[in-house]
Amino acid sequence: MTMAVVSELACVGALLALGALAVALARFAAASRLIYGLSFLVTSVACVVAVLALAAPASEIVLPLGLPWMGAHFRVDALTAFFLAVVNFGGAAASFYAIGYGAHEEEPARVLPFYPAFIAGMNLVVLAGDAFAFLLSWEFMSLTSWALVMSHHKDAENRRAGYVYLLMASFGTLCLLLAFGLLAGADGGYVFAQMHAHQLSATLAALVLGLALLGAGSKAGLFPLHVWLPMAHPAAPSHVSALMSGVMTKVAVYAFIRIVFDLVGFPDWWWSVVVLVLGGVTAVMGVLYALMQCDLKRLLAYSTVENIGIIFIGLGLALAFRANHMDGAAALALTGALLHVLNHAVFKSLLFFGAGAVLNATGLKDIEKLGGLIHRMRITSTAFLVGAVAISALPPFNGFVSEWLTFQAVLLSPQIPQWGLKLMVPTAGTMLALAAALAGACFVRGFGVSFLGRARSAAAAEAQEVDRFSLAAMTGLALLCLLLGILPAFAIDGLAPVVQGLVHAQMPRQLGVAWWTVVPIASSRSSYNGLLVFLFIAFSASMAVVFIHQLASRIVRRGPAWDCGTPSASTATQYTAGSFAQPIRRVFGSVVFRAREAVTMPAPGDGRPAVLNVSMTDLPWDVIYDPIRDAVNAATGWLNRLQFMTIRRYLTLVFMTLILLLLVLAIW
Amino acid sequence: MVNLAGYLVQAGEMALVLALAPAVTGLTRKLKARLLRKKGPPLLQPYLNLIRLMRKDAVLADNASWLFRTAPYAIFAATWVAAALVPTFATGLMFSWSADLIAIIALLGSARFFLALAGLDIGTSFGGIGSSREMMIASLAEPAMIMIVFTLALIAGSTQLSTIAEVMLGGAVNLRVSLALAAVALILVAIAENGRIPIDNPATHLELTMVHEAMVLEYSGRHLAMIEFASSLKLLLYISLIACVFVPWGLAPMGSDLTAYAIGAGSYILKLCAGAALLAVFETMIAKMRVFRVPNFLGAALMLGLLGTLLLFVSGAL
Amino acid sequence: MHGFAFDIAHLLAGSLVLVSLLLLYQDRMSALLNVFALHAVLLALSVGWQAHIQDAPHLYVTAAIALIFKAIIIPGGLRRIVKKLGIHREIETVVGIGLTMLAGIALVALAMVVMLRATAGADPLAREDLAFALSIVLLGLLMMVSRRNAVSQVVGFMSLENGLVLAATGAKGMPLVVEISVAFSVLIAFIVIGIFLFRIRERFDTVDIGALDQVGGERG
Amino acid sequence: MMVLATHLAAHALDLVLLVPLLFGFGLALLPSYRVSAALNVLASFLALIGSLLLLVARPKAGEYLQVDDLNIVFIVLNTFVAFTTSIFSATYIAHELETGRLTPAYLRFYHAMFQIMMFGMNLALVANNIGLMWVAVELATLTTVVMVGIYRTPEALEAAWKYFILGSVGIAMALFGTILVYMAARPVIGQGLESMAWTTLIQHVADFDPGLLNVAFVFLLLGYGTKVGLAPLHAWLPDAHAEGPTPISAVLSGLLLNVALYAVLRFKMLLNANPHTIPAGPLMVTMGLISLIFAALMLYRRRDIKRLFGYSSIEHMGIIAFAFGMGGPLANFAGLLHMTMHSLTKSAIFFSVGHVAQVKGTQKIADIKGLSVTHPALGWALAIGVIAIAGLPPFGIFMSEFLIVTSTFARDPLLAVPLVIGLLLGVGALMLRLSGLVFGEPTGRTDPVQASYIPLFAHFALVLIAGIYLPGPLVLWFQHVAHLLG
Repeated sequence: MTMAVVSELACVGALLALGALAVALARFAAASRLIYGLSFLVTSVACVVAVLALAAPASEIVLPLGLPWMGAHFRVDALTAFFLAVVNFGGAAASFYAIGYGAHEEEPARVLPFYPAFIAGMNLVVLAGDAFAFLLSWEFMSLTSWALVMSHHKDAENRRAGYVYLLMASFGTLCLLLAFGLLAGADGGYVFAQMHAHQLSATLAALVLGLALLGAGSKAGLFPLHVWLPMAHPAAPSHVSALMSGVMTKVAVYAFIRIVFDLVGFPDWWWSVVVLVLGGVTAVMGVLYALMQCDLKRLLAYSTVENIGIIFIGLGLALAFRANHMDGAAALALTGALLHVLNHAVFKSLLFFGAGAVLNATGLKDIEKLGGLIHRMRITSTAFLVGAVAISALPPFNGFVSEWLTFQAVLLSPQIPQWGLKLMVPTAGTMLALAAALAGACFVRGFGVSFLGRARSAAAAEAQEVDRFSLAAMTGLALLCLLLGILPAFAIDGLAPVVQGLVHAQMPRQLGVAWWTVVPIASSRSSYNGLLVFLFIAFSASMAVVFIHQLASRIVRRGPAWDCGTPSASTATQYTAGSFAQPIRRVFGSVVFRAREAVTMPAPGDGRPAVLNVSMTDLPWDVIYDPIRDAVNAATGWLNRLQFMTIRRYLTLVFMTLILLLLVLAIW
Repeated sequence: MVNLAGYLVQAGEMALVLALAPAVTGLTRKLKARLLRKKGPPLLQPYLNLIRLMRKDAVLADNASWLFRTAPYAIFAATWVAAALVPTFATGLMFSWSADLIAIIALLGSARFFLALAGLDIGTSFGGIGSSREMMIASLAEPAMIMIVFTLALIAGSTQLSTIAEVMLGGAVNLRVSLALAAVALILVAIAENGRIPIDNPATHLELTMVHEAMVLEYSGRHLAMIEFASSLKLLLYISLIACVFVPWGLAPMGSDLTAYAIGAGSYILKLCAGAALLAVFETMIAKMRVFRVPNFLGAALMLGLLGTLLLFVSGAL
Repeated sequence: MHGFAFDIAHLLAGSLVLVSLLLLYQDRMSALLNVFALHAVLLALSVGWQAHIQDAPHLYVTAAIALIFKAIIIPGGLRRIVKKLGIHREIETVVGIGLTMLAGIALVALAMVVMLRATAGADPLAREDLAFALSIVLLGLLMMVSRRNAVSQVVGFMSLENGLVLAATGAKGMPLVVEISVAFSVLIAFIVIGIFLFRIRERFDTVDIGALDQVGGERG
Repeated sequence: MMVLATHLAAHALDLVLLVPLLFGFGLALLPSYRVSAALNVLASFLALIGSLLLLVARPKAGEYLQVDDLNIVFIVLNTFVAFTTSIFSATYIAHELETGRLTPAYLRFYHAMFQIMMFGMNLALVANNIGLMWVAVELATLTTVVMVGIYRTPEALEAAWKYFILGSVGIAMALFGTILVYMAARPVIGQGLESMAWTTLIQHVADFDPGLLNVAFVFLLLGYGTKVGLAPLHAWLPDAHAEGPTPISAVLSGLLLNVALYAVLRFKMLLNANPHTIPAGPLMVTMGLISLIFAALMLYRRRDIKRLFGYSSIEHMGIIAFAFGMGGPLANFAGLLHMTMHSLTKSAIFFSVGHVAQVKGTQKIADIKGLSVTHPALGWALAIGVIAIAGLPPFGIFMSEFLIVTSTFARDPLLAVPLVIGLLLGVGALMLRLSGLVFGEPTGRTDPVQASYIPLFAHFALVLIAGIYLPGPLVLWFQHVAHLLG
């Protein structure tokens, strides 16, 4: 029964070999297609294997690697299989996209070797069955992605992004290292099975939770550890951004689930409060930041932060229920979270592919310079639109389903006895709703400003549709967004073994219900059928079209835009992304970003344009990171004097140390 | 047999909302005009407008995209489907299980999403201003609405609108503080969502104050008709929603006889008239507020909704 | 006999400590070198006495080295350097002489406390010797860190080393003592007349290590 | 068979000790630097063979020399890195002649000193006598002092002078400690060599006077700790690394620090075996942590690439001292592994830094940019080295840091916090420099690389393999030694 784990490891091996091959082949023009093509094949196989392994019993093998006295454990259980499926699905989509997209890479030698290695690293993290293998793979994943972030290294911004990223990644790894140290105990039981059996005191378990939140949260992008994410994700080539945002953050979610739901043992109820607060704040802050961005890829990266918050809200709910032995409800919340993991992987990849296509076609990431792309990039814009609707949690697409499940879980929470949770759960529900609504605004802005309207620059006006592979990848993902949205029952049933393994309960089987309706608890309570909603909408819309076109008018005349009678040929008169965000910036920004607007209005008759300056502060940087940096700076500056002392002073140091130690002896 | 009746009721429901929606809009306008001592347009003027618009040629801006042309139909369809899922004269609709209250709200959200995109499509400043404000309003109204849903769902133990209505109808629910809070919040949200005074003035074309009208400025002909129709439907939807939750009396339960359905339909029309009248009175009495005061208005709704939910969480009895 | 031998050794070792303190007290270069010569002579006497009472003739070699090398050659060489380089006659101190003396006395006390506690079980000769030796070592170090001139620092180092030799010879029957003392003398020779000091002279007009350091490390 | 084995074993020690000594004197006489470079490699190779022979056939411990489970680790590591360094040096040093930094006479001197230094270090490792060990360490120190100053620039002389003075004081303190150990041993074991031999000391140490041992250990820790480069005794180390020839920097970091550490460990074992002494562990842990955090902070403001890695050596010596101070089989194993990995990695880094300094003609970090553009192989090699030394996987240092941190945290969580902070600070500084060195728009000269890449990549390969897979026998061996260390 070790087929699954062996074949997954074989795929990992193949990916690593591809990486090595890429080093050798990078200088050939055809290498890009070859490597991405093969990566696509391998990840597809791995994805299929993982899906098949979902319902299979757990399998484990021990390789004579890693820590010598225990070897490297690799195992595939339901949770692993699910995340493997997500990772490899994302990998396959990105690889397919990159078959076309990768051809535009200026220095393929900086991308090709690391790309398959990065996917292999993510696979290994999920496969790892002991702390050493896990952390090794975890950091390997960070390193390879760091190398990919640094592939466009001549831009100083990217170098800074890579640095901040690697530093935060190391911080996270060290936190996880400490967490595993606690879980393993003094005897060094680093294998997950040993940790699972090892009972921790309440304090230590809470410490593990905190460390897991710091460690996994820094990789996933939990507020306020998210700062690296919007820097690093956009810096990488777009297909890598898609992987980092869509998949790597999920690997971090996996780490959190693995530690908190599996290894650490039974949770305390207040853990969920912490997770819910973090999740809620992350979701709202993430989307508010996203709303303020003008760089399309940065916007998407911040939106990833938001979605991680949503996932953590789901996980927090699951923890709350589990701590109160409400396993059915925990299963519902966990299913919602996991489904959102899958959904986000799909639509975030799609959106980054779209952003990559735009970047390719126009060379621009700044949405203030885009516009009108819907005319010249029809397929890309349609696919991006689907992704935008899906990520805004609107029916009938997939994002809605997972958020709906989470809402349903919130509604089950009045039975929870603890006061803290009674207050926190509805608040988290509000945060979730707020985040969803703001996400809608964010993507109206993102899509509307970049794809609709008139081109704001020559590059945007002359954009060309991208290659077939990219288009096929985007179209495929867009269809999947729809399919997951209208037929979520398949995904929910697929998740059942995963959830069963973690909270010892699962949602009722959905595929047996008529029309594949999603019924989380009972049909009298709540149900949702994306398929019917979709069919209804399609039906009514086509009815309306047919009706009007047959019975009324079907004539279309073209003319200049009316614009209240004062149309302007200048594309600068369009609403910009900055002005679009202004109302929301005024509502939320004055508190959250300390946003201030300063208008410089020239005197009447003065021909100069009026200027509006907006200043915003980035809270985590101001409150946490800059002070830390300043403290390190001050400490290094102060200590650095030690480099320039005279020998006599150095001798004094030695002498003082000696005296100190002798005094210790004298007193001891 | 029951099945067939169910389909018939569902179809009737869909047809009914379609048929009544312009009338509600017309009634409101008429009443408002009367309250201002004006004569006002005829009650059926919205129907005539719609027919007129549908017959006219659609004039599209030169750079209008396919999205601009398809959005009206999508908006109309999403709103219609949402409206058709709200029990109007009978509960236990055939397809009510396909979407609960949360989904209905999300469907309206989809409609709004496309409307806002359409506002940006031509690339004029008015479209943008409308979209921007609309999304700002929505970003507060939607969470408030979700909170109201929470309150209702917690009282009724379900998010299915039919079930909620049945529970409310059953009389098991006493007057509750949280319910009252939810009712107030729902009315506030309804006003905001339908672009009524004091949030937006549906009758104005004064550039700086308009929200909804700014987004649809470039629309003409049948496309405009669809959008007008959709907004009428939305108004109807919200009145129906308030009616079926807070004044559910007269709703025909599932599988009742024709008399019950007739009573249901009759009471429904009465409720609509009352709703339209109240709206007209309210709008006449109040002045439109500045756009940047809207967040306070909606924030109040959000807080009321949250308060209602929290009260329920903290004490099941309130 | 034992008592007498012990007294002599004690006396010599004690005088060494005293001379170490005297070294700290000096504020003129020539006086410093003279006192150091005295230090070395006392060491030679002490080592010779140890050779006598331990009946270890090889220690006479060490005593001879101490006498010839440290009491005569090195002070002489240093005097030449001082004269040739025109080094200030005054010794620049970091803190005042008084304070340094106080610190020196505290160090002696510390050495006593540490050693007498430590060697409660050892035989008294070794025990006293060790305590004195530690004092001398610490005083030598103190001298190195409280003087700015290279020459006085070298003198401090050499007095430190005298303490080591005292300790080594006090340790009855310790092998390799001679070898170690020779090795140390080589070290000192390196320091005093070795290429470094020479080169430093060649490139900088002073052997003040402080001036040497000005070039230093990474600037700019 | 036995006879052959003993025979071999006798010669093995000869190879390790006599070969460097003889070649050292021989090389001083040879005029041609090419021949002497080759002979240097040959001598190092022979010493390596000798140390490998010692693995299989170990001679009995004698009065002066011994090979046991502990020092054999150090000997093998020492001779191996010396061998690869000699290869690197052979291809590297010619360039120094071309640029005129060295004259042929100095080169002759250099090769001779290289072997004498190896002799000193090997002797210190195999010495069974604390006095002999002291002499050997002093010899090694003096030779490296000379090597550091060999360029005779003001900076080099200053570095050498600083090294010399601080080293001498360290030597003096170590000698005092050594004498005290003898004093402690004499009443129990009696006069003579026996009282200075490791083999007898360790057997009887439980009966020694604990007070004397305490004082002795303080002096030994500070004396040899100066050589290890533990803060605040470290001052000589960065400058010596920065100003000497690069192969010497590699040897300093990779070997000399280990030799001094070996001495400290030996004395720590003595102290551990006596139940009444102060615990040596906490002292080492404290100094280790101070060194780690101090060096990590010092890394940020470095402007000279070799000095940067000098400080990194202090950091790692701090980690190793911390690990050995923690004690216990896991931490000791980790300490040994870390020491081995650090030697291999750091010497490899110095190899690559040597290349960098030659192709760029400068050691200033600010003047070195975008190496991965101009010299892809070199740039990535440096990146790999920095990543490995920063403790990131899949390299060996990650494994040892993993063991150190997890085992510490389980035993004493509060100690792990400064440890982790120090590690993170170190990573931050190294990565900051790395992104400047390897990435960005290249500036300055772009001469081709002349010296050999083989030692560099050989080290990296070993470190990489060790990070993923440690062979069973090696693990057993290390575990045994870790057990010995207590």
